[in-house]
Amino acid sequence: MKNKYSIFSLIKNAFSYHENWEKAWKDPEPKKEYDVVIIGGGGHGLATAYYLAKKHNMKNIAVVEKGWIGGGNTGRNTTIIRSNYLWDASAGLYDHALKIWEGLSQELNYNVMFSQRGVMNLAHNLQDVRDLKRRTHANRLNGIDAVYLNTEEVKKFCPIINTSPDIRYPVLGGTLQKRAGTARHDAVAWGYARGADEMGVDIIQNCEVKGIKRNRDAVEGIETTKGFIKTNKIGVVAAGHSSVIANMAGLRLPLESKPLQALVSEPVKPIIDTVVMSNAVHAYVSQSDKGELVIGAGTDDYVSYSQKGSHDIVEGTLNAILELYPIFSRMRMLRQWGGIVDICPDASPIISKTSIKGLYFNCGWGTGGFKATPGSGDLFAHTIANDEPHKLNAAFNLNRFVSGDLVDEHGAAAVAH
Amino acid sequence: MTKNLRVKSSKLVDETYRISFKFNGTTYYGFKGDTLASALLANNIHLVGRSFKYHRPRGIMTAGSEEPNAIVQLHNGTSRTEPNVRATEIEIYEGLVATSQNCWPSVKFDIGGINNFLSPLLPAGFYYKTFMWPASFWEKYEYFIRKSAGLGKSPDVPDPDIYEHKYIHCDVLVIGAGISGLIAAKTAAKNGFKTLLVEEKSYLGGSTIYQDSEFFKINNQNSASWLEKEINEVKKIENLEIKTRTSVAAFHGYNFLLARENLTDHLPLEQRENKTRQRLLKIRAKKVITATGSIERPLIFDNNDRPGILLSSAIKKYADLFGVACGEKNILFTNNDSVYETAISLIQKGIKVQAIIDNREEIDSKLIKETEKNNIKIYKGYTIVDTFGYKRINSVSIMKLSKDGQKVIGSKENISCDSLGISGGWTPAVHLFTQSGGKLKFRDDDQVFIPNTYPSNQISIGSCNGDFTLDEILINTPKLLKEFLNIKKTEYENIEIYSAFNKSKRNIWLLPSNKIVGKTKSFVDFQNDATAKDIKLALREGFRSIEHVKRYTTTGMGTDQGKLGNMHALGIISETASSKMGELGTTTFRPPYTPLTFGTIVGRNVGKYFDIIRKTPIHEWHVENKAEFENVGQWKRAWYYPQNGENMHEAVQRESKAARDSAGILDASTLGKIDIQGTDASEFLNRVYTNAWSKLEIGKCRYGLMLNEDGMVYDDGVTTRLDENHYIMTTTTGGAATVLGKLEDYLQTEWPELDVYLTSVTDHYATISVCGPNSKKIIQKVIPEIDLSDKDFPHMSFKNSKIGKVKCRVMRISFTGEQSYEINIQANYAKSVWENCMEAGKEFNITPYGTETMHLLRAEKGFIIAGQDTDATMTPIDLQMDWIVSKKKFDFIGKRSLYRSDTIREDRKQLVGLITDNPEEILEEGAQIVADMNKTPIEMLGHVTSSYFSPNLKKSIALGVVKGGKNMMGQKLIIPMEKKQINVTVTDPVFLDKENKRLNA
Amino acid sequence: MLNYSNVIENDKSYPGLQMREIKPVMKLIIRGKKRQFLSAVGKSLNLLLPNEANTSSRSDQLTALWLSPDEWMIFSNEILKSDDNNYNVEKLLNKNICKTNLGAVTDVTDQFVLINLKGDKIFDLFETGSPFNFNDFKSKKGLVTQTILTKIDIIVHNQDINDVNLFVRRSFSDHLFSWMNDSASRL
Amino acid sequence: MFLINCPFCGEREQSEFKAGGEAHIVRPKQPTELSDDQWAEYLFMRKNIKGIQFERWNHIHGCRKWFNMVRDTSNDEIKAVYKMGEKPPVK
Repeated sequence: MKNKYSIFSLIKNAFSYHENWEKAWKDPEPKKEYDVVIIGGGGHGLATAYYLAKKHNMKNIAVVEKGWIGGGNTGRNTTIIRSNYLWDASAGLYDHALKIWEGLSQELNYNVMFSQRGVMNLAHNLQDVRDLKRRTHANRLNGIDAVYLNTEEVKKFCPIINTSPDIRYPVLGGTLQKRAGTARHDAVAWGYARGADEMGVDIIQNCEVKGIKRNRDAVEGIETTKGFIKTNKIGVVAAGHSSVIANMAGLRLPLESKPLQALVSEPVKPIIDTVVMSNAVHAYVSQSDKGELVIGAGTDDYVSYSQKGSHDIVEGTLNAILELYPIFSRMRMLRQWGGIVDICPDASPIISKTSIKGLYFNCGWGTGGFKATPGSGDLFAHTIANDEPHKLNAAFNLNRFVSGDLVDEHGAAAVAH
Repeated sequence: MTKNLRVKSSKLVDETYRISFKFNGTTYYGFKGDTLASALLANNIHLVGRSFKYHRPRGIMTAGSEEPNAIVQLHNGTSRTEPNVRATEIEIYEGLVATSQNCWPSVKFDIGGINNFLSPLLPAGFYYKTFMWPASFWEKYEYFIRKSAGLGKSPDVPDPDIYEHKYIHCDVLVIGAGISGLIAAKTAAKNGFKTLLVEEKSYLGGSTIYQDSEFFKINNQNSASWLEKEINEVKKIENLEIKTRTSVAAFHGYNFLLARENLTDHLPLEQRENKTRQRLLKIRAKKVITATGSIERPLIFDNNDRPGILLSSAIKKYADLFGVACGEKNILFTNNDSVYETAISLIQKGIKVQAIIDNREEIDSKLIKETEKNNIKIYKGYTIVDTFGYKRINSVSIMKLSKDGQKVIGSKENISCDSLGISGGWTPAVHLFTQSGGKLKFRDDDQVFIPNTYPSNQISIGSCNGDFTLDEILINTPKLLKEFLNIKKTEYENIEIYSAFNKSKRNIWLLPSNKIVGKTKSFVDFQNDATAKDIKLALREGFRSIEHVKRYTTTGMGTDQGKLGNMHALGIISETASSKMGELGTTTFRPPYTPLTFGTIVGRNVGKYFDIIRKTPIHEWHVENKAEFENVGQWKRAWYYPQNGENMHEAVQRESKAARDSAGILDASTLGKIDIQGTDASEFLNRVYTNAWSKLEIGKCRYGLMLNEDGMVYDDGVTTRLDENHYIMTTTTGGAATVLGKLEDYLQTEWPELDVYLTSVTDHYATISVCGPNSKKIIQKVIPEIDLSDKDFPHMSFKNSKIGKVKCRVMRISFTGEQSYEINIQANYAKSVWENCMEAGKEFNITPYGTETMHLLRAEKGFIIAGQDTDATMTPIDLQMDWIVSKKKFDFIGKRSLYRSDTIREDRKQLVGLITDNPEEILEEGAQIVADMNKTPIEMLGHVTSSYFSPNLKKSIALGVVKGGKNMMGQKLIIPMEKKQINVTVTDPVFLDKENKRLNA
Repeated sequence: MLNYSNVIENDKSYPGLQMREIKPVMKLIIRGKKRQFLSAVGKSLNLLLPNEANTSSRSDQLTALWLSPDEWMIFSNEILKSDDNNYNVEKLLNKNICKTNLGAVTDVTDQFVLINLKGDKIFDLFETGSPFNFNDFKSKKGLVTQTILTKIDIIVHNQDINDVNLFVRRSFSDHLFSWMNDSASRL
Repeated sequence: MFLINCPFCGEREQSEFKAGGEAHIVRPKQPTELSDDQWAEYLFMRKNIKGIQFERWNHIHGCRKWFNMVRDTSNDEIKAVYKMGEKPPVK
């Protein structure tokens, strides 16, 4: 049993100058064989291992990670958490995650700083208004706490937004989900890692998967830089690198991996107390607890694994930010970075079995995977343990690309007429 | 009374030009050329700010952009306020007002300082372990955490300044105008390369320009004098552009770099009006030469952060360049020869050097001998173990180091001082190099990372390449340049160099102390208060990768991005984990090199230039006639024309009624128009539309639906056959560009064998649509020569015609369900034609209507709007438009997808009409549709896509999509709103004139 | 009689830069791939279409700009009458190109607004919003490029040294011209 | 920001171009004869390669021509460009 984290343990350890803290997780060498191997030590992968151990009574589990845990999209995103999705399947999935977020710090005994400061989505043209109202009505009937706001209410909730009718694309309204918010991204990976480690999961870092061994239509194990690991169940949660792993198993996926960029400003005292997203002018902003404005930019339109995107994307995003928040003109960009996001044609994820027995994929989260971390891990664990999906992820199967039953979350924000 | 610490006339400041400025409410004076830091130091002010976490007093530590501590808010409370400005970078100007940040009530007495005493409870990552109980309290904890974090304050009013962009394409870009950069720029330019030299400071010459002693000579002159002559020559070279106050922020792939040129930040506020503040240079260089120099390392020991502790090189620079003494009793602490240069400089200026503590045991160089000659006590083989003084250092404790440097021995000795200069050697500034994708190698001799492999056409020269001494620079730089620029020789082949610098160094990342590490505060990241013990704690807790340690301890995450301490963090990790430095890797340096103002990045694309505004040729008329406008893509479209204080609803009701009762007129110029020519034009249309085109007669029009390859409706419009091999296609306003792009794609890549040419004529033709029972009479008056008889010119046909000598096209097509004509006329005549229509229609009360009325009218007729009634999940079958899907055609885009197992399902959402029980009740567009409110969870069958009050039918009408709606005619459904439920009946989507009598009338 | 209206009202002048709209000028897009197409155009107009990328050719009446391997813009060198939009050149090409199935001819007279710029600051202005490398372009008479200026597609024709024709789609022209004036005022 | 050598116009900035995904996916000549699986393969399944990828680009703000590019997606290095219909110049 690990030592519990609390103010008392901090005080106690202060007397010994913090020399006696134990490791948050071990750093074992891989065993020869596991019941399940999770490929990918990001938030989703670690959460999957955690729930496999916790809810499905599996003990012999490994997470293999080619770099260091939480080093991919988990540590590179803008940490927005919300569940106000349009379609029933999506709303079910993301709200499941949101409910777990609400008790996650206590469950993991690790403060993931889940901050329910609300997420606003803004409407800038008449079709936006229709789309957001449609979504809000659907949310309400699905029991999700989203409300529609008019321009004055938007202004009241976030006074620094420029709601003047004279700007190029005035704010016509918006939606607000109050239970939504942000969390501390690194802490999510570390918290799950610590929790999984405590239940005996082996977290193996710096271990790159080089091949997947198959016997006809079933998996037998993985080749890694730390040798062969035997297993009958492989859960792949490799985000941007999903296709790379799939190719090893001879599968093709409906994915493209594209650069997604984000940036932060220098830290300042609190100036924005919520998260504001605007699809039409493409600007997402919140403020971290440290005081940095956290700004999400868009994806480039080409495949890349270089973790770099083009400057035009960053410039376009800041352009939109200044349109909505002219007061930020003299703020300064401190850091920008890129991640690799794997995007499905319908912008919805895949949590699914495959045509190969014992091979499961959890991928295609695109730009929105962080918010789903706990729910995704829970449902993927269920799918792996039972060899069949939970009802909440049944719609997110691979077959939908064959049958045509897509979960199209783009909607068509197309502007016609 | 503050002391004046000016020593003598200096290189940079103009002592005849006095400038007053305010710091924390008090007025001080400095000279032209001073930075805020040098001016404060000259006024004997060291305490400038408070640190992020412990709120410890902090002073000026450096003299450049690497400064972690001395950051201030400028012009607090004004529109030009700016947080987190480095005092070491900003040049003073008359009227500058600066205040300390992150402290309350004042920098001298800061309540937050209590954190320093609580620090035992605030180790790295403490917040992950606490604030979890009770769960509901996180919000309250977070409120206080947020309040105490952050540094300066965001502006709260818009920025009055203007920013600009400039693209620069050059042969050679040289970054940094120190000695090596100047040599490179001169060499490149003189060899015919179009060269750009950028320098972040206001002056050229780097640190050599004040290296003015007999210990450093080039061709028998002091290096500074030699360089001054070089600079004079360089300034005269024709194809060399020099930009000072310009710092490179980002080095992207393909030699694309971003630099910020600072134009007005050094000017008094009143001189900045209407001037461009900063310019973002977007540089594409064929070759890049990085000469960004190096940054002096601090030394890591207990309490190494007090005001009055500076980098030794900064003390030298303040003395030599600005003529400012940082203290009257200086101590220098080093592991290399650099501080002796500082010492000699100080002695020359009469500034007292109290002692030098050198952690090396056996040292003997010309510089040291010279220092010793001046009776300065050198403690060889010693280290500092502690410092004292709260708001300013007042003394240090030193102890002897053991032979292996692992611990301290003997007894403590105290030495008083008012300034401490530290030097831990030099770190090459490889940030830009690594941003570009360059890979580093570790040089064990002096423990530095230097460039190894270059990803693009670039080199690094000078000290950023690990050449730290004058002789290394002058020997290696010309060699590197010859190879890189592919030239035979340089001017620097037979140069005589004399350098007294000895390269010996004793690198100890964390200096030993007489206390255990847990009891010390040895700062590694000064701004974020990350200490050596934090790093050790992270390692103890299993965070092993450098990125983990960085994130857990926040080392290197400050506004200085760890320019001073990142190397030490790595060093401490490698020592603690017994791994090799070279194998640990470094953390990723992310752009920008120094923080970049949002305004600069955005440039002039703000306000009215935020996004393009597209206007139709009739736009001015709409403005003159008080139209309200709707944004449709980048277009401004007339939305409705309120009269006599009408609201939108009233205006739209009036417009809609007039269009059906007599005549309406609409500007439809925004519709996309594509001219299609070629012998395979008909075949091409067969492939891109769902219906058949080959048999369309010349002079006839046909409506078409376009699908994506996934079978979903994507665009629609009417296409007219103008001639055997000539069509004109119309698209939706928003879809125009993508449709053309998609069609070109298929033509060029899938069907190159087709003889078809596409040319956009969207802007060439304005489209004026006149509809209503009197439309024919009006068109006849406007175009007298055209025969409009129904027999000769029925619905869905087209004619060429003329107005005067101006040719035009007339189509009889209708999006309203009324008899309707569209005049397509060359744009520059459109306003005139429109006015003619208005004049001709006066007697019929012709009524201009906007997009809102257009939407209403077409909804009465049950016509869809792609993008409003469809949402990328609707097939033509779902829209109940089976009639438009050709069964005979072999193939068309999207056909195959219509027959997948889930797209042929009967229970898909289908387009239907909805009629409210209460005819006055207008449904909300976007509202969900339900059959059974008692079912849990409530099953949503679909949603309302379009909804209006129809003045012509005198009732509310709506379109919606409903699961299995096709078979639900007459069925009752429910629209559940927040506070009520609305009952509706499913109907046919065509509400008006099912028989098309009005169309053909 | 129809009135002729245009987007850009006034000529503008700045130190080193003058900007004005030239109108009405006939503009055609002609498309074709076959060899006979090139010769038919040449014969019809007594003008050789430029074969080389990014170049132009000129006769007394007409200028032809290379836009793509199978696409050219032809515009009239002279200003035409504003009350008549029937062009003999178009008719001739329709007969010799379209009717013979050699290619396509499309009238784009008002699709594009032609702005002429004169002065030694032209390219300084372009550099504030166009990523194109004008270094070599500006010194070579007759070069043509299609690129973007403040995110708007433009065609630039280096008619003469410090004398440039800029073509922009009509619906963008008001915005672009306003932006260019704003930029010019700060050069 | 890449510097792309359009096979028709020459070297231009990336902002003049638009990416069009994987190259050499030929639209089936007889889609009706394909199974749902085979059609899905054409419609959605992509190699999404980390490494040398063949892809389509369009010089949308220039000559409007589509062309092919060989690019290493792991570091964005462009290896070659070639016209539609031409064989890739590198393997």
